[in-house]
Amino acid sequence: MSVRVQFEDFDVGAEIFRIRQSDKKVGAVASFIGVVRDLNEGDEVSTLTLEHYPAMTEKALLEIEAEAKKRWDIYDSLIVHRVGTLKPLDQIVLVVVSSAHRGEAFQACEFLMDYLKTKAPFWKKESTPSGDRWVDARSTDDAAAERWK
Amino acid sequence: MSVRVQFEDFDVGAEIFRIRQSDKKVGAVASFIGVVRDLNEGDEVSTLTLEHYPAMTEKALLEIEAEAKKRWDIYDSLIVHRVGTLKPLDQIVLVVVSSAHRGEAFQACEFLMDYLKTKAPFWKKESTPSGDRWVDARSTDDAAAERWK
Amino acid sequence: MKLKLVFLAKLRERFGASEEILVVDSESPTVSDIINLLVARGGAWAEELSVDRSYRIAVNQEMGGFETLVGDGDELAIFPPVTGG
Amino acid sequence: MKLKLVFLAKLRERFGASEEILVVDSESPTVSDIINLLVARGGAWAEELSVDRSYRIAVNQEMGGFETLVGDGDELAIFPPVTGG
Repeated sequence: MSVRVQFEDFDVGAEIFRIRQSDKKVGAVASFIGVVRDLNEGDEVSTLTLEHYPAMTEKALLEIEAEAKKRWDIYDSLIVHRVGTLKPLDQIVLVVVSSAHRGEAFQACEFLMDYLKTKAPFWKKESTPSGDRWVDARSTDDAAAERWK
Repeated sequence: MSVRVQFEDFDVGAEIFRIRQSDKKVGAVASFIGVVRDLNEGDEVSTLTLEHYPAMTEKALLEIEAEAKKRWDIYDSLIVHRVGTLKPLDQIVLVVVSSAHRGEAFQACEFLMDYLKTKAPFWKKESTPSGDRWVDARSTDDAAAERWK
Repeated sequence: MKLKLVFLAKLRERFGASEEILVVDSESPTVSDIINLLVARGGAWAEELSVDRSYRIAVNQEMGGFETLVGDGDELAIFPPVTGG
Repeated sequence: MKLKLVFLAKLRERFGASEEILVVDSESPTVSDIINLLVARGGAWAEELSVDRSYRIAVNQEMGGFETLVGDGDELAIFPPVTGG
């Protein structure tokens, strides 16, 4: 179980390799990468800036991981989240989960993303041709997180 | 949409990179890796040998991908499956799916794995201290595939 | 007419062959007719292809059932439930 | 008693500050009491922290509600609904 918040990009292959090789009981590794899209709500996005609440972020992410570990029989998990200014096609977030079987790995991975989207203190601001704007929280994200209650 | 069947190992980072970079509309990339476990049904596994039905394999995998594309709004997908003799911790299969949003990517990725597990012509034989044995199909895999009907 | 039979995985081992060319008298047999011809050989054939065994059929690389018709030059594959992934 | 207030994202911009030290008379105020003090400043404060706005509270880096008690030296963060990931 580990989390990282960083400005730098991350190496998906290396991160997944570490989780996969960590235990000979691992039979399944599910992962997710969030990517900056060039279009949001119909407007072209040139850059996306991620701000967070440094004192709270790692704590919040570790709590989300602990909750996943309690709910599913998973071996390891990793959350890497970037902050700072990104552009379309850049990686924003990586979540990796290992388990013996795929069902648990898939569920825990999706749970981690749904909870991260509603409970981890990150905020996005995007630059568009009509100016900068803070991204609004999406009700679909709340609904996705509600499923796990 | 592409599939590969190969003896060689695959580079997860490079494969995911290609899918992620293929389209500026991509906001979500879900992936899954199946790994050889050192233990199955309580017995130590020293090697796992994968056989397939070459004339049918790619066709079956492409059909599964086409079905996923029909059901979800996904941009691209990739299935890489290894054959030959593998050992614990080796990678067996990789499935990658890109989409605008994570829900579709997760669902399509899990669907691809569930269908692959019950419809693609691969068979596993494992070497254990008490001899070689063909792996039996699991009823949990049938149940997982049934969910998508 | 002639059929190409393909046996895979455990069935390949049990039958001691990965392929065979089968010459059939009937003009348009079903998969079921072909299975019956094989079962009549006895031994591993009768055992592995008995009605209480679960095995799968593909005709020309498409999953098929007992009622699927086969024709001259077709490829009929018989194999255990799949276990890849 | 003294509280450290932290403002993030849009609220940081609207209030023109990322942090402030707030001195409060009350001994054990609730989050609600502190919010009322801020709303009383008017302007962006009254606007952004009005009851019909959705914002979130964390006390000492744990999500809290209006009834959460705050004490001397606590860190009270106020921010919009999160949008990471």
